[in-house]
Amino acid sequence: MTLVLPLAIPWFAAVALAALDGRRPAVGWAAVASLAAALVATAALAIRVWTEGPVETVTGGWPVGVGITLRADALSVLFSLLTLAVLVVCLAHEVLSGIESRLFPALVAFMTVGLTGLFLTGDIFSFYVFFEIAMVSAYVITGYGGRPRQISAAFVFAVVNLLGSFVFLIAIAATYHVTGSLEMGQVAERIADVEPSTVILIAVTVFVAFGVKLGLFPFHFWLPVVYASVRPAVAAILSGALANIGTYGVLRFGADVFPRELEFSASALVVLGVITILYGAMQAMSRRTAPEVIAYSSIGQVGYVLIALAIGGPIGYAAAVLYAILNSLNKVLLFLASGLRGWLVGAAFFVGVISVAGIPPAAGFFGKLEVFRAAIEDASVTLVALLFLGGALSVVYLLQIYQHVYWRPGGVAAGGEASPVVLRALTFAVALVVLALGLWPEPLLAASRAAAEVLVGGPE
Amino acid sequence: MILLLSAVVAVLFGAGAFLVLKTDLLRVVVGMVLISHAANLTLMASGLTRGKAPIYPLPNGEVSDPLVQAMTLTALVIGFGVTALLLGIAYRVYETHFAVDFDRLAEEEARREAELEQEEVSV
Amino acid sequence: MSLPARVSAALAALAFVLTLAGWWSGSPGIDLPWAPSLGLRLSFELDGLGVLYSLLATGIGFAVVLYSGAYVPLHLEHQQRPHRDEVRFFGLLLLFMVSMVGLATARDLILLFVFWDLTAIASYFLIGYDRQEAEARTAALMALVVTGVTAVLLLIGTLVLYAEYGTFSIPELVASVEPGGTVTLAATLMALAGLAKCAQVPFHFWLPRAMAAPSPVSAYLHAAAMVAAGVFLLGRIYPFLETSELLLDGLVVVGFASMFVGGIVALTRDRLKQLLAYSTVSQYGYVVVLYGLGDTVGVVGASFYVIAHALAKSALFLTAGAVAEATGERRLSELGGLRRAMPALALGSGLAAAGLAALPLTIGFFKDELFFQAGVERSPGIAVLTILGAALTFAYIGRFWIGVFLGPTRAPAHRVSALLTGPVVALGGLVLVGGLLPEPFVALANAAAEASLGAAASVDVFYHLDARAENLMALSAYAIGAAALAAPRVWRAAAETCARLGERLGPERVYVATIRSLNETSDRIHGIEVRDLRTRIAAILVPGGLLVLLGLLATPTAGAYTVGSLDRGDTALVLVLATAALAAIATTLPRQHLTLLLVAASVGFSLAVVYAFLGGPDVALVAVLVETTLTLLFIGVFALMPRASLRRLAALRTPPTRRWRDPLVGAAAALAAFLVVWGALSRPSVGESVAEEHVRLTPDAHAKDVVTAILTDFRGLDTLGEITVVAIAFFGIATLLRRGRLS
Amino acid sequence: MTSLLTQVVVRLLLAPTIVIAAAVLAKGYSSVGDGFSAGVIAALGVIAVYLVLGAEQADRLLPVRLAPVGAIAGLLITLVVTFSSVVRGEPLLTHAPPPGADVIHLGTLELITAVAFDVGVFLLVFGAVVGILRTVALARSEAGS
Repeated sequence: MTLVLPLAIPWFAAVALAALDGRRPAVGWAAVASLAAALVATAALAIRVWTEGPVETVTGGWPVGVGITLRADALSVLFSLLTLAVLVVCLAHEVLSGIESRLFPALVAFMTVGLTGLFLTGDIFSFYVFFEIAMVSAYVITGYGGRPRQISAAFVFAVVNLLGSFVFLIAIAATYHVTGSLEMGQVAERIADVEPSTVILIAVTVFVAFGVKLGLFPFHFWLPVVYASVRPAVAAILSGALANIGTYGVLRFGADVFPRELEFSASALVVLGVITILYGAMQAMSRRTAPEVIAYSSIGQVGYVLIALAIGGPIGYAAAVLYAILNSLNKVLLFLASGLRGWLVGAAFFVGVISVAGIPPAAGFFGKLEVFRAAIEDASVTLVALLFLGGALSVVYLLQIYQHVYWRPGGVAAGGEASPVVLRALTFAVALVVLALGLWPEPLLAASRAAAEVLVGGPE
Repeated sequence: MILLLSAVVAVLFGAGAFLVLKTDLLRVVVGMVLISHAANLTLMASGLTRGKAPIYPLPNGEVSDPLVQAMTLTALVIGFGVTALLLGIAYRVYETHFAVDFDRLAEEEARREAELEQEEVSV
Repeated sequence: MSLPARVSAALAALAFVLTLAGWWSGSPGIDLPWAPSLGLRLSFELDGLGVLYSLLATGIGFAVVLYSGAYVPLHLEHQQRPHRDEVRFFGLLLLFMVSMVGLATARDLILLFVFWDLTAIASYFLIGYDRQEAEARTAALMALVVTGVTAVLLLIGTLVLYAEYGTFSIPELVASVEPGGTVTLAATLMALAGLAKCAQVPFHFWLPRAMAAPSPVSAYLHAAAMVAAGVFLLGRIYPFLETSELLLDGLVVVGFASMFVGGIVALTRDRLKQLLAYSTVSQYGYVVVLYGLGDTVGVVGASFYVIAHALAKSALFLTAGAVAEATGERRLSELGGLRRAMPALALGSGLAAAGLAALPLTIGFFKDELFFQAGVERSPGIAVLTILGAALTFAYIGRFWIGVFLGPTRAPAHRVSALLTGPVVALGGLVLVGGLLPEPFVALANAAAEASLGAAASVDVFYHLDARAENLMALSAYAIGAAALAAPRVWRAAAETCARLGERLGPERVYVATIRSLNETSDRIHGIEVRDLRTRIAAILVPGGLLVLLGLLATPTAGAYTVGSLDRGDTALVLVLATAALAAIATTLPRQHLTLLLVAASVGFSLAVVYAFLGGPDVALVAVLVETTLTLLFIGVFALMPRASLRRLAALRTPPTRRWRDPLVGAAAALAAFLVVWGALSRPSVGESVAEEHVRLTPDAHAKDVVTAILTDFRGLDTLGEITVVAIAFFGIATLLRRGRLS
Repeated sequence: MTSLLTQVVVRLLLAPTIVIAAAVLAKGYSSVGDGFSAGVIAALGVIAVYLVLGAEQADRLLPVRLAPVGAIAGLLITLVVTFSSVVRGEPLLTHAPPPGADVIHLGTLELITAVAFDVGVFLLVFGAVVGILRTVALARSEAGS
């Protein structure tokens, strides 16, 4: 029951919402309430997982492998919680600023179904199905504002990600062929007996699929246009909720399903990660609008996750999880703030800025801390130096854009009418959460550590 | 047979990729259809057994792997849904830009960026 | 005074009193768990070093707040800004104060780092307080970039220690470190962060820029907060520093370099605050040298020096601010003779200047005495350098005070609030008190040194009326300094050349050039990305293919591929597959969209037949249905678009540059797909397929068709997902085409 | 435009199409076909009417306005079947009757919840496919006006 509710609530809600006119505030709030209910259900599930260990069920009560396994472990509940929280905030933000399309709330609810489902499933094909539910909703949500640039962005986004999806599908077929199973546990067990030369190709294919989703260099080019041209709340949804597919995917498949291949390709991943960090930073450096800087920055930030993942082990995985989560929070905050004007907005944006730059007391500091710790435990001087360089670049470009937008007379945020107070309050609340997590990081640290234990195959 | 199926998958994928590179958005959509065919064929080909249709009463001899069939079915339907949506988006691109070619869109993007870069980065 | 100013003053005073009380009563401090996962503790303690810097932060802070109460409203008025901006000023100042106290008392390196960066943030906003001015923005950015980036070195150093000793607790680390590479590395990194913060060469350039801040901010920043934090850190990590002689010697070198660079440039500056800023660089150079010389005298001297400098320097900055408010002038060359109009200010700042110049009867005399003593103990060469440094100080500070207050009146002064002069006089008074009654100050310095050294320190200072080395050195410093003051022509040209050389080749140049070239490079590579990448799907296919190839090369492939068997019964299947492949190739040819569509549909229909041959009638049926529906949908969309558009589109020619590229990329993608699929299909499964279970269990699901049983029962969740996708596609198309209307 | 004959034939064909769809749906459990194919077949019948008679006439002739309702109802039915077992304390998507139990037959139709599941799939697919094509058709007439 606890396992099924987080999935059932948004699914029923989505269907119900599809029948209603989402432009009406009441419907919008109903959607927010249903997502909040799903959040509560997920929290209940998370507490159970943290205290009692993983929760598992197989559809129809069939033996494992025959039915679809749904499994909640510390990693999946953490990502579910984060994603739902992000979606609740973003949807509330959009409701407050006025929804323009009838079906927007329903589509967000459908995306929630997809995301929750893919976090909670323990079956690789079912993962694909949920992944498509989330992605298809995302394609529509991207184009929802209806401005020409948004529509062409939606098209590029859809084509590129579909390409990724089909590549992923091929990888699933290949995995099934060599293991005879779709259940992640069985697959992981059996794949250890398959010739490495075959598995590495499958693993690379999976990586390419998630790389596209993550906007990893060199698969990133679709991302800035999309993030910079959609509405702020939509950008926040895409970067804060949807992009978690990519990080969760590389973590789950990399560390859980293909651990041998992950270890084998660690140095290649580090190289890619470093290039991603530097490339993202260099692109972000002189961009003139906040959304563009944030978009490129989010490309760069994924590099840190990748590097932490490649370093591996309890510390590396914990760092990767923590960084991924903080990154998603930061992006939500920055995108939401970037669309607003008026008192306190600059402060909220600044909190996001220092959080991305890893400056305390914002929560992002602990992400940087963990990544550095992982790199130092790995005793890699070059890597530490490169991470340092990436961090330094991020300080420069983030502060540049902050000053460019909020300090300069004639900066975008200097003029114009102030946004509604409620919107600013909501965004500021997100900023406070980022600060609070920086001041009291223990819950996040403990949760990411528990998630990392799942990945290293610790206490099950 | 393994080689042949792989080769056909490759041809489908390659032809799809070629079309996806075109500047004409409608061709891009057709290219995506071909790539989805490649994925579906891979799914079907990844069956561990080949034989008659797996319907009770079971025929003599081997039956074909039902699981890959179920997966292919699901993938087909999903492919249908996303292709339909992609077509819809392509049409919207036409409606909003009065053009369905990537080159035109790229030009617009470059122009926009150039305008932005008129401004000095001063902090 | 406005309400925020009053509140801030009260809080600062309260904090000062509490710190004193805590010191006297020997408060046990706070120790609470913070993040047990990392072993972090919220651990604070008022040890000597903590008391010293807390007292400075709150005490000088109190004076600065009082002064600001009068200064900030005037400042805002000049800038035509609303009065409510005052709240931000005092809020930030309090934040600054809190972070300094936190920094000074933190017993956990991560906690320390948090406060370290907090001081940087507070100073960032205060330096950029006049954000409408480009100068202030640049200065704020520079300050935060230099100190914020180097701060990461402190973090890395901390983590290096953690990796070795498994704790962030400073007392535990102090107890367990042993001299060695790890500690030296960590200490070096941390020291670099400290040196950048206290504006030592070559990181010094941010500090003179930071003069864009309002004067009270400068006073606070230099005397008791941001910059002082740098030397505080050296005192805090002294136990790690002293494990390496080389590192300590490095500090001596950096310290002297800063002392002379700062001193010489200060001699040439015309703007008051610039002069004082370079003086700070030079003064903290003394402190760094003292830590580098080490031993009890050095460490006590360093702590004592910080106190003396804080009192004097804050008074001088406040003087600069008051002078600017009274006369509207900020340049030495435009000022003079203010002793007549502002006698109290002249007295207060005269005492402060005397303190800095180390004249007897001021606290400054003892700071230099300890400095000389430490120098003499090391070597004659060092001793000579110490004299030269002191002489420089005497000269530039003399130039400052004489230039402002003596000589003919150049700029007339109007009356200013007593709050602008009061704090200066009070601080000047303290400089005098310290010269007459040095005991409490020395006790404070001893306590602070005890915290750094881990052993009791009991250095005492008296006036010795004899010809000991320190006294002689002081005299010679005065003499050289006075001579320099008297004959500026001798050194002016040389000093100006030095200063100009520094501007031309100095680190600030490097910083500015780096930032500029970063931005230019960014524009350039962004241009490439926008022009050639943004809408290019090839950008995914090519690297994807390359990665696959890389994976292939990385592993042995011998025997990985099998051709598989073909038997006679497969002829029909082979034919249909060939048809599908040919049709797929044919899709690359047609110009007309309708033809293209029909060829593409024939691919789909051939594949449906393939599925039927592979034993999947269900799949074949659905494939046919899907293909039909899609074709209809395509036709529907084509019908929506004007013929002319389609015709124009069909007539589009591939540009010659891409005529070769597209087929090549397509072929590469095909190759990658081929390798992956063939590689996987060549491998037999390592385990039994779960599908056999499905076949076995189908009767249990009351079904006959295994595929349908899987779809509706075993894996019904997939089906639910699949139809959800179809539903979303419908809703999506409705959203895109009809603003979400469904009927 | 289209000849009278086609118009008549299309109308006549609609009924058998629906019957075939129903048969595919009902027999899905024992032979080829399932709710999805049934839905698409039925939808194709409607689409044929659309193509021949045009959107306006078809709208008048058939209750296609209800397509979205069908789609939503179908999804809802499937969801209810999927999650109702959870309320009974069983894993989700546990069909009734359980393995080994007797199944009530109604002619050739077996009364099991899996059939309800398939009916939901049918309704959704039918509604969605008709809905998609109708949206495209309506977008055209709206763009024209």
